[in-house]
Amino acid sequence: MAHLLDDDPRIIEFDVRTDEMLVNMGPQHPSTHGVLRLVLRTDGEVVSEVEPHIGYLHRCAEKIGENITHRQFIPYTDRMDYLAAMNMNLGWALAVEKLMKYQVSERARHLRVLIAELNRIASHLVGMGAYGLDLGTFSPFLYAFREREKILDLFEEACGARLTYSYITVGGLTADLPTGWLQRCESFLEQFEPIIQEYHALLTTNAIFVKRTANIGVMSRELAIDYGCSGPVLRGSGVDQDMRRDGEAIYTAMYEGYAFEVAVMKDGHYPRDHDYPAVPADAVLGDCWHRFFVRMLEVVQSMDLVRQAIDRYSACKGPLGDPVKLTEKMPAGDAYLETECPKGQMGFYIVSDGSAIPWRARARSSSFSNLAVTHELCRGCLIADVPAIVGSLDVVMGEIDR
Amino acid sequence: MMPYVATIAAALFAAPLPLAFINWHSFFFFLFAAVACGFAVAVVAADSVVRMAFYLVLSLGATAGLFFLAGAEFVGAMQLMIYVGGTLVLLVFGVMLTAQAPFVSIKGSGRDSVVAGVVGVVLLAVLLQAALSVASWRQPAAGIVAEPAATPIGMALVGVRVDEPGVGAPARNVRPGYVLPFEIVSIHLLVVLVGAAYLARAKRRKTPRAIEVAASVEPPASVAEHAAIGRDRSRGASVLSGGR
Amino acid sequence: MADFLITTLELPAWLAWSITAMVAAVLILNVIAGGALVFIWAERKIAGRIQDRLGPTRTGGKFGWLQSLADGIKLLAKEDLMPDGADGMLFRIAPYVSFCASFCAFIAFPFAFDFIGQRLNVGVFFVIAVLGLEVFGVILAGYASASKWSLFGAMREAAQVVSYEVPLGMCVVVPVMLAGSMDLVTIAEKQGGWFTSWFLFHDPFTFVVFWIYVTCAIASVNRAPFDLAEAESELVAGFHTEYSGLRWSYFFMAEYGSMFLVSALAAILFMGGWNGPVPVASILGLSEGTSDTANYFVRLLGMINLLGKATLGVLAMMWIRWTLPRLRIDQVMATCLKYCTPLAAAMFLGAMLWQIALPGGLVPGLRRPAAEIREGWLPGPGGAARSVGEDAGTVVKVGA
Amino acid sequence: MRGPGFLEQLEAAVPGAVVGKNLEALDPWIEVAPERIADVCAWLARSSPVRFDSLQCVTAVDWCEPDPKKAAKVAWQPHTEMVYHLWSTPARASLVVKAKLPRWQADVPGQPPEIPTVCGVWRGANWHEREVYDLSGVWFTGHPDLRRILCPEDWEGFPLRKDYEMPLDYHGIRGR
Repeated sequence: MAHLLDDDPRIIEFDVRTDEMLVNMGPQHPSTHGVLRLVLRTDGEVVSEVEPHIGYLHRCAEKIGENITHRQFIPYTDRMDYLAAMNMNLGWALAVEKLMKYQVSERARHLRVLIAELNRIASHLVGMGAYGLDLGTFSPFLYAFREREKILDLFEEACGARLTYSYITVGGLTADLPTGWLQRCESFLEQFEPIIQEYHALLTTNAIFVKRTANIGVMSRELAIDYGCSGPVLRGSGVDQDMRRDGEAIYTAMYEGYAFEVAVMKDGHYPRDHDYPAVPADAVLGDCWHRFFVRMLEVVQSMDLVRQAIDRYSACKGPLGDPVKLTEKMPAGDAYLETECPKGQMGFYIVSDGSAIPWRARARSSSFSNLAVTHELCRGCLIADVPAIVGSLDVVMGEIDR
Repeated sequence: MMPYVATIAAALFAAPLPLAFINWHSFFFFLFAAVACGFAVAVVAADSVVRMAFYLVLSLGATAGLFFLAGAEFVGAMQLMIYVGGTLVLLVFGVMLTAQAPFVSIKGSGRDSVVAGVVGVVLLAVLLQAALSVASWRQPAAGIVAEPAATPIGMALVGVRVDEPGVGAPARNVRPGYVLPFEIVSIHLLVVLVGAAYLARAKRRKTPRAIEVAASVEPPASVAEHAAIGRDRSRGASVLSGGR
Repeated sequence: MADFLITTLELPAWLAWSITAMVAAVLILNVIAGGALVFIWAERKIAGRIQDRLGPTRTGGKFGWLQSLADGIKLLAKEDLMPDGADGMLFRIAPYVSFCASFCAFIAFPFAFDFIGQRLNVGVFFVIAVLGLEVFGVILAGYASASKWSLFGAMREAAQVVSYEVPLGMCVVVPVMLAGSMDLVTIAEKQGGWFTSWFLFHDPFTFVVFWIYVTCAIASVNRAPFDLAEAESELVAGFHTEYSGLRWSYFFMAEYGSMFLVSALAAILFMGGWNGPVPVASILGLSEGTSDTANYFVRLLGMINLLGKATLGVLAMMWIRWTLPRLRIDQVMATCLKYCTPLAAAMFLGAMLWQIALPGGLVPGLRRPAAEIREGWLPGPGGAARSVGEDAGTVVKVGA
Repeated sequence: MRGPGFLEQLEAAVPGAVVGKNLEALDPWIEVAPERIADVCAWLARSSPVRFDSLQCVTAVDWCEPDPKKAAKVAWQPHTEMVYHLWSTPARASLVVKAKLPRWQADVPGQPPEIPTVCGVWRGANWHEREVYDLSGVWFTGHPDLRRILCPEDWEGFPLRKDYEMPLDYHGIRGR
C-alpha cells in the first residue's frame, strides 16, 4: 500500500475505481467512544475522507450556566468529561477563584492536587482499556477497570460518589478526607506499581499492538499546534507543553514544590525511560503508539504526584477552610483559565456582571480540538485504522458536545 | 431441515459399499444426478446473478458426489477443492463485487432462450450418442474397485505408472507418467495468472478532482479573496462537506 | 453393525444399511453438537479466568454447567428476523451451507483405529477440500444481508480463508509425505509408541511446519488474532450482523465445529492421533487383535487420547483469542503471502531432503530399519501393486 | 505586557486595527476592529516576535438585557462581543483579542452579524467558528464549510442568545 502514497499522501486516485462508498461508522457503533458518528468515504478498504459528526450529546450546559450561580454550575462540569470529573470541577473552581481573587487554604491546595492526580490515573486507565477494545483485545479493558474500581472506592469514601463527584468546589472542597483514607490510598499505590508492567506486557510491547499503532495516524508538531490540540495528543507529537508547569500563575501555584517531569519525548528519549519498554523501531513521533505511551507515562507521573501530595497534605495542620457562600458575588469582569485535564487543556471562560450568576460561562473542551484533527489523520488510511486513530485521541463525547 | 438431509445423504454414502446391493447404490446415483442436472437448469433459469452462482456451487458439489460414488475419491476431493472451493469462490466473489443495481438480474430476451435451447439439445444428442457408443460402458456396473487408492495416481503424476505394469524389468515402466502434461498445465496457469495480475494492476495518476479538493483546503493567500468565497456559499451544504 | 442387523433381526439389507448410516450420522452430528456445547462453556470460563474474573457460576451448580443450555434456549427464543432488503433464499440457506461444510469434514475423520465414518484413502485431502467450502456460507451471508458492513466482512473473510488455504495445504503435505499416504488412519498408525515417534519430533522442519500449521489453521478458522470477518470494533459484527436466534447459532456451531476439526487434524498429523505420549495400550498388554473387547478398549483409549489433544488445541485457540489484539486486513494478507507460504515451502523442501538423508527420523533407534520402502507401490515379484493402506504395516523389501 | 514594544509593533504592522486595550485586567486584552481581525491574527500568528501559533478558544458573548426594566439601568449598549483566546507555545504566553459586533447585521433581527474568519490563520478555528455560528449566530465570512456543528442541521434560532425562545416542538418532539 505504501508505494501508492509515496509522492503525495493527499492524492488517492485509483484508475481501477470500485465505486466510492459512503459508510457510516456510529453513532451507535460499539467502537467509537460514546455517540460519535464518522462518515467515511471509502474506496474498497482505503478511506479517502472522514467527516466526524458530533452533537448527539449536546445539552447546552453553557446556557444553563447563565441562569445558576457559580457553585450550582459545579455538577454540570462533572458531566462534561465524566471520566475525569474531579479535574473538571477543579478547572471551574479555579476559574471562579481567579475572578474572585480568592486564595484557598494550604491544606485544601494539597488535597486538590491529590484528588486531581488520582482522577487522572483513573481516566488514563479507561483510555488504555478502551483503546485495547478498539484494537480487538478484550482483556486489558477488564484489567484496567479492576484497578479503576479501587480508585473509585477511594473517591466514594471521600465524597460519596463514584463518577460525578462535585467534590472540589469554588473556595476549597466540600468535605475533608475520612480517617484512614490516606493509608488505603498508599496501599492502593503499592499494589498498583507492578501492575503497570502488566499493562506494558499486554499492550505496549505486544507485537500485534505495535503493528496496529506504530506509524499510523502520524501528526506533526505544527499540525497539532495549528489545530489547538492539547494534553497527551500534543505531547505525543513531541511538543513540550504541560499546563501544570507552563499554565497561569494561579494554576501553577497549586503545583508549587511538586517535583515532576513532563512526559514528552525530548531529543530521542522519554524521561526516566530506563524502566519502561523501549520505543519500537517503526514508531514515528506523533503516531498512535506515542500518544498511548505518553498516557502510560503520565499514570506513573501522577502516582509520584499523589505520593508527594499525601506527604504534604498530612504535614500541614491548618484547617481545610470551607468553600465560599453559595451566593457569593463575583466582581464584574471576565477570566479565562486552562487546566491540564487527562484528555488535554480544559478552559473555562467566565464573564460576570457583578452578581453571583455568571453572565456567560464558556467551556473550551480539549477533546473538541483533538477530534477536529481526525480528517487530517485518517486520509488514506484503512478502515481498520480509523478506530485505532480515534481511539488514540481518547475523546469523550460529553466534553465535546457539552 | 436442510442439515439433516445433508447428513443423512453424506452418511448413507459413508456406509461401506456392499457390492451386492445394486438398487441402493443406484438410488444414490439417481439422487446425485438429479441434483446436478436440476441445479444446472436452475442456474440457467435463475434471474439473480448471486443465486445463479449458488446453484452452480450445488450442481458441481453433486458432481463431486458422483465421483465419490464411483469410488474415485481422489478426483472427487479434487473436484471439491479445485472447482467448488476455488473457482466458484472467486466467481461468487466477483459476482458479489459487481452485483450492484444494474447487474443484479440478467434476463435474456425470448429469442436468446430459444437459440440457447436448440444449441443445448443438439449438444445433448451428440453427447448421448457418444456415450452409448462406448462398448465398455454399456454393461451394468461391473462393480466398484474395492480399494480405491490415491497412491497410483500420485506415482503416475510423478512419472512412474504403477497401475498398468509395462513390459520389461519390473522396476522400470515404459508407459510414460503424466509429468509432461502436468508441467504444461501449470506453466499455462502461471501465464494466465501473470496476465490477470497485469490487467488488474492499479494504474495511479493524478486526476483534476483530487487536486482541486486538495487545493481548496490550503488557506488562500489573501483574506479578501477568502471573504468572497465564503459570502456566496449556500447556507445548507451537503451531508459530507463536498460542496467546496 | 449392519451384519448384526441383517443376521439377527432379518431386516431387509437396504434398511439395515440405512439404519447403520443413520446411526453413524447422528453420532458424528452429536460429536460436533456436544463439542460446541462444551466449548461454549469452556470459552466463557477461560475468558473469565484470563480476565481475572469467574465466568458463569450460577447457571446449574457452582461451575455454571448449564450456561450452554441457557445460551441455547436464549438463541431458540430469539426472533429470527431478516432485513427487508435481504435476498430471502440465500439469507436462510447461508448458515446451513456453512454448518454442512464444517460437518462433512468429520465423515473422513478417524477418532480411533476403526472409529471412522468412511475410511477414505484421500482422507486429509478430502478434509482440506471440505474446509474450504465453509467460506461459501460466510460469503452468501455477507451478500444476502444487504448491508455494507456485512459485505465488507464477507469480502475480508473470503480473501482471508482462500489465501490461507495455500499455506495450510502445504503444511499438511509434510506429514502426508512422512507417512507416505493421505489416509488419516495410516498417518496416525505411523506414529505409534512413545511420543518420540510423533511426526512433530520427526525432524526440525516438521516441528516448524507444525507451528505454521497452527497459525494458518487459526486464520482459516477465523479466530483471533485473525478474526477480521466479525471484527466488532470496525464492522459491528461482520457477516453475521443481521443474523439472530437459531440461524446465528448455526454459524456459531460451524465455527466451533471447524475449530475442533482443525485442532483434531493437528493432533493426528503431528501429535500421533490416538497414540498417546506414553503407549498405554501396549503397557497394559492389550495389544490389537487379541480379543474383541481388548480391541474395543484400545480404540476407546485411543479416542479419549485424540479428543483430549483436540480439546487442548481448542483451549489454546481460546487462550490466544483473549490475549492478542486483532490484525489489520493487509497485515493478515501479508503474514499469509510473505511469511507463511514461503516458510511452509522452505520447510517442505527441508523435510523432503531430510527424508532422503535420514529416513529413520531424528531418533533412529526406536523406529523400524531405515532401508524399507513404505507401501508396496513398486510391484513386487507377484504382479500388480498390492492394496494400499489396508494392512498398514506390510512392507516390501527393495529388490526382495 | 508581551515584551516592551509589542503593542507598538502591532500598531505599526496593522495600522488602525487596534481600537482599544486594557493591559491591567486579569487577562490583558486588546480590542480590534471586526473587519481587521483576520489581518491582526495573521500578524500575531506569523510575524509577531511572540508567535501566537495556537488558537485556544473563540467565544461570542451576547450583551443584551431582554426585560426592559433592567435594560434601562445597564451601562452598555446591546452588542455581541467576540473574544479570541490565543496561546503562544514557544513563549508560553496567552493573549485575548476582542471585537465588538452589532447584535444583528444592519440591525435586521434574524440576520447574523458578520466577521471575517481566522480559518486561514489557524485551521483549528474551523470547528470553533462553526460552534459559535451554531450557538450564538455569528456569520464568519470566508469559512470553508460553515454549518451547524452541535445542533441538528435544520435547527432554527441561536440558543445562546439572551433573547432566544426554545421552539415549541421540533419534528413532533415537544420543546416546552
